[in-house]
Amino acid sequence: MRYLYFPGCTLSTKAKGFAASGEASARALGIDLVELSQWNCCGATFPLATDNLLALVAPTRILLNAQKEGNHLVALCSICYHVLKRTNRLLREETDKREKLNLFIEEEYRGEVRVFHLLELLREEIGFEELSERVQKRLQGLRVAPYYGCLLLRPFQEIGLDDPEEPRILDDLLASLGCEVVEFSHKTECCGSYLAMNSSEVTRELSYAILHSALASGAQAVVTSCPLCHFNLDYRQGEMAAHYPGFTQIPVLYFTQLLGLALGIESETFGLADHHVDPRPLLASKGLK
Amino acid sequence: MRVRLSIRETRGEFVKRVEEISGQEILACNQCGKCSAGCPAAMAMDLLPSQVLRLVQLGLEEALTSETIWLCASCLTCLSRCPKGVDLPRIMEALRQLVLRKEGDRLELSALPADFLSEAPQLAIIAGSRKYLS
Amino acid sequence: MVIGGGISGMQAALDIADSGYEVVLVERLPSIGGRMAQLSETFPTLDCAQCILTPRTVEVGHHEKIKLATYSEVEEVGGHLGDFRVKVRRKPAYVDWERCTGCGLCQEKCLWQVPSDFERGIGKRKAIYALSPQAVPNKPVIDREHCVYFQKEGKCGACAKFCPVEAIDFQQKEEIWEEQVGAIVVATGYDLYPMERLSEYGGGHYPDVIDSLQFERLLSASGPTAGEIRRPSDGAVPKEVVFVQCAGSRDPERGVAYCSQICCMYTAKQALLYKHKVHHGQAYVFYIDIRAGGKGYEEFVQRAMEEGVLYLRGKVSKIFPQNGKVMVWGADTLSGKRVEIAADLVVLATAILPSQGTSDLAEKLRIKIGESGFYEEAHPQVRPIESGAPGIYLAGAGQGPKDIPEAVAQGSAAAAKVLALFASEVPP
Amino acid sequence: MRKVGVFVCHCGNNIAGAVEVERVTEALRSYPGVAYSIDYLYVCSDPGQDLIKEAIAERDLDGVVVAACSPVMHETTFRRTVAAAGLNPYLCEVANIREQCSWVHRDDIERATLKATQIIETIVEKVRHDEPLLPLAMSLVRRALIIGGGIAGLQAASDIAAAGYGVILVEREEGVGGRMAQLSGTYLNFDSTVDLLREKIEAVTRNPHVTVLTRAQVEELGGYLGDFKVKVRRQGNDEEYEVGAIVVATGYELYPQEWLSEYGGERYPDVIDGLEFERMLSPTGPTGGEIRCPSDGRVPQEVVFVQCAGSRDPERGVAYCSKICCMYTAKQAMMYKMQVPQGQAYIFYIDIRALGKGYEEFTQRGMEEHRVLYLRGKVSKVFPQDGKMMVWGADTLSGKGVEVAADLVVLATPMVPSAGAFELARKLRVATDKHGFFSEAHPKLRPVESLTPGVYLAGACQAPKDIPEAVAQGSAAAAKVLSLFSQEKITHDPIVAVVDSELCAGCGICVEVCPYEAREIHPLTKIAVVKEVLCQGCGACLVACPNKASQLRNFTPTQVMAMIGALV
Repeated sequence: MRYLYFPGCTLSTKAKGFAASGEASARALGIDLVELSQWNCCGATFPLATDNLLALVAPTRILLNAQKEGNHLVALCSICYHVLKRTNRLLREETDKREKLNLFIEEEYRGEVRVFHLLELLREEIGFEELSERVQKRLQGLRVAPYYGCLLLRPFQEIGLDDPEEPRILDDLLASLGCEVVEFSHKTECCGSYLAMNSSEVTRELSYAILHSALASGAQAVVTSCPLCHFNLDYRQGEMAAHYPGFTQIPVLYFTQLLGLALGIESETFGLADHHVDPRPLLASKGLK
Repeated sequence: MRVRLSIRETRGEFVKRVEEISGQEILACNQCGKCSAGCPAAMAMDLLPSQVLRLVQLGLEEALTSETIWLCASCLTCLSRCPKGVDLPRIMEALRQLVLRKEGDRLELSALPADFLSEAPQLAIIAGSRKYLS
Repeated sequence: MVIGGGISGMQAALDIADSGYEVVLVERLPSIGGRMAQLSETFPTLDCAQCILTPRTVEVGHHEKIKLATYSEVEEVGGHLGDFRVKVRRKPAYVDWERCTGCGLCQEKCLWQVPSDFERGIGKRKAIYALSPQAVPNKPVIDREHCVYFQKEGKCGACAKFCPVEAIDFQQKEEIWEEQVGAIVVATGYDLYPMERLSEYGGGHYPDVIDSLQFERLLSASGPTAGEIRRPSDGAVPKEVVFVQCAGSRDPERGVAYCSQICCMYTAKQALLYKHKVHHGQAYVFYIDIRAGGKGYEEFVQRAMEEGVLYLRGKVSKIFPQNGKVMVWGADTLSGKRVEIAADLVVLATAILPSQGTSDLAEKLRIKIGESGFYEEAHPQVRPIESGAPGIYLAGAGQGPKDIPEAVAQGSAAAAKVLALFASEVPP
Repeated sequence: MRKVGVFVCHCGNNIAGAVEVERVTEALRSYPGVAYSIDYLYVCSDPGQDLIKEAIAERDLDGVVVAACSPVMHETTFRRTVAAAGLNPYLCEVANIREQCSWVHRDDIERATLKATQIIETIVEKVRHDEPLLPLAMSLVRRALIIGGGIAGLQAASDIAAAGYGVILVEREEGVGGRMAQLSGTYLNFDSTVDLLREKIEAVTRNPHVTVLTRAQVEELGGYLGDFKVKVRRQGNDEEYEVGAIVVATGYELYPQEWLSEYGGERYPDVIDGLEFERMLSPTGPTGGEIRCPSDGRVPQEVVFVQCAGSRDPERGVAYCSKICCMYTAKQAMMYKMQVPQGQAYIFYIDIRALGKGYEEFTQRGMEEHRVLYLRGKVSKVFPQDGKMMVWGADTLSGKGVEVAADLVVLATPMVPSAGAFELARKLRVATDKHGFFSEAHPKLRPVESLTPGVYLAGACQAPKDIPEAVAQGSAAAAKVLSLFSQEKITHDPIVAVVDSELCAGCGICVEVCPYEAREIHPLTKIAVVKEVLCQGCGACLVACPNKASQLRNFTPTQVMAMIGALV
């Protein structure tokens, strides 16, 4: 199966391990992720002001490029997925705006490409039961907290990936890899997102609440599909340790890293050493590396 | 202090601009407060999200001076649970835009710690710029 | 014919029968009484619901002009005003009700327990059961799905062995017959919105998040806890209880757009009864508007507040379990504060829906259904109980959410229409 | 010697939880006169009743005591049961061991058990001396009186007349239609009330069975259920009618503005009440439907609607909620906006009580489509300033005190019972609540009956109510009347007073004390006689009679002494 693939800025720089583990795992499962030959930044936000069409030009271009090379586009990053999926819907359904945007890009694009998240492909193309059978090394005894965040799920009417209150997709994936999946209250709470830039204490508070909830449920690691969530949850743990008495640090992993390990892929390129909270001792204790 | 309400404010330019930019009918909100109840960042806000929207319903521009609009992370929790389908994140965005378009940037990138900038993912910097720069 | 044996249908049946006309009362469940039979005490007087209901059910059950067709449903409707032909289907009870004396021995001897619908799943019943010891008629039925005799081909049969009058009849078949009637009163009542659809409130997965009818059963002296307030998970007496109003109501986006009308009052009542039973407990009520619009209702809600029920104006956003409690995230829009309560028990005032099968029945009767799924009246102001179809009248919550006095008044009003019709030689 | 059977009910756990039912049953077994004693889970259930019937047949009982809940609940049930077994129903009595024993003595099982036993013993004594009685037959006039020609009264009249019975409709005003005739339109669909009403009025006035008496009032009422004698004063003349049943539908009026001094107390022309605004909106009103400020006739650009202007205010107004204001205010604000689209409507409220089918959606429509601005807070003061009406209020949602300089202020003042309702209630011998609304027999199960037999209630005379509810109640009251009229004969409970002519001195004290006018001194014999159909068995005459000539059937001195004897 061949799918066009949009890595996005962060996966090409700060989250290379996310990209590498995702690409390798997909390949091992027979999904060939082919990077778009030409792409630009999606803008990292879906513009909420209705008069800000300019911000839609960037994602429109990406979608247009995808249409030239195929009819599917896969993203790994939750935010890129969110922006592309919503932009695509807007181009399909809001005629006025489509016409204006088409004038900007001087080409005709009508929202016909289908946008996927890799999780969706795993659920629908492979299937978690099938995936479970293809696991080489079951992640037995690893207790993980699947953290969905915001933009992967909301708004449901536009994204439609999973129930925004009781999502299953990441839980089911991790369970199929043999993990012990813990239930925790903050799996869809916000980490603070871009508030990191201007209100670092707020971000720290929000992220701490998520980690605290995961730890209280007995998790040994938190799993995410968003580089911004990952940053907020991982980078600030040093500060948290200083700020909240009794806080224990907890590794934060991309779901693709665990997928790759479970599929028995050599993890050298997975960027496991790049995290602020080193997950390797935990993984090693479960016989994984 | 008693606030004078009149048609000049309740149907004034401010309300009209917020409705235009957000694409929302602000009077569709019946102030049930579910947004405030679930807002993850509310603990740091000076006004609850529902109160900011209330000020807009009354046509009071002091909504623009609330810290709340800068602490909204556009996480869409409120929208996903709103019984009336009011897209509050869009209203917050409209309020931010009104301030940014008039007063300029809220963020100086160069003032951020170098360590932070080198560690932060591109996403954060781009999104932050979109939200805090005019 | 009156379809539905709840309080509204019973009232219509009694008023018609008391005037000397014959009534066929069709009820889906094995016995009459409807939702009111499940309630604990009624506001504003705090009368025990069973106590004021049973004289009515007994009166209906013994009325010589009323023919009870319980455990039965309307299958097909033909004919017209003055001469309807209605096919009624009676489900097999596997008990010969003619012989059965209602002694209850079979229920005692039956070995198989299942969660009871009547108890809203928080209590149990046997595979052979009557709804309550005061049921009218007080005759049991066998639930085939859970009966070992049916599931394991003839094993067990304890009920048949012990029945002193040999009333158990495993061979009983369903029965269909035709009734000829001049007018029809539709009083099919309501159901509650399923908790499964309220995922931000736990979607029915947390044992200590229950709906209001479940709480009624907890409060009821004849309920599974004999009226003691004990939470389902561990049987502990809850020290803090949160009542969440508008759980699905007034929510055109994710629930129903309309107001369910009765929740404000029963929640005030439930909170007050909780306070009466657990003196040192704290009850919280989250609301958007307190809709106390009936005689003595406003005063009743004020009384609840004065007796210590804390009202919080705001909707609840999320409910989840934490450290053996149920965490409730809400807001108080009046103080402008976000609040959280670690509750022992949460009661959801879920929206009222037209009872299951309402639209099917409407189709059979060829009457209209409105936007929100309730039967539509001929004119909302001046013809609230006429269906628009000649000879078919509406009563009770099938037409829209309503409380007991309104349902009773509508039952009588529908009866008046029928009586006027029967009295006039030329139908109007 | 009577053979009395005692049936002790567990009432589930209601009685058995505090009273050791088996012990009580056992104790009664050896009590004098008791031939049979048994306990059962629910005696009121079918098998429980069968138990009574079988015992009467097999044990030849000629007296029954059911020890259970209050006789208000199931006395009728059990008397019917014994009658079915061939026993005179008045030989069956209920001993209340629930409300008067088990419910109030939850924490002392020993004493509760003893008390229950004693209660039953007293009732056994009573039954031993009970006489078999026959219900009293009464005459029945199959014609109804309806007091009030508003929508509820019209509905009742048309339903009763449609069944072919005669109706006399008494209306105080010039014409029928009541408050509804003053309204501009209904909520939900803005239908013209005039058209809706015309249909109803025609159904009544064209029916040959209905006599409409306008500018008429009930002057005096005598008689009783089935045979009331009504004196109606009509345009100065008194007329007498005989009717079998009465429906009271006297409606409401609005609380006087002058009592609301903080809102101007009627001093300011541009502060009006809801009905005044209705007249302004109505095409048949003084402005031909144009909305104008009464002071100078200008079109108001900003209108403030003040809800709960006196309602929900136990201190200064009425404690109750007037129920209909939320909806008519929403309707009025919307109608204002339709007529003055560039204007602004503000509504001050405490809770939006949209209680009816489609009501919630209607108020939301007002906010969304018509941009009506709702402000949650009560108004504190209204006063004139610079040619406008200044309204000081609050918005408790933003936490701000607010003020609006309005052109017009509309007060949603409380609904109160219409003038003269209280006097009428006294004439009809019907109870009213502390606000003057007519009291229903039971708030849940008997909403359209009064406690006076033969007198029924419809519409806002009973409590604030909107049109559909008033219509439903009108029909419901009609159903009660129709049931009554369809009886071949009607009967009266025979537990009434009797006079021992040997002892009566004709002093007339009993005539004075009887609240039901059931007594008179016979013109010839000069002793007191009881009008049995009027007597409610209250016992006032028994206490008053200096010679002990008054007695109540089945509550004779012998019986009462025997009952006391069982206790001491």
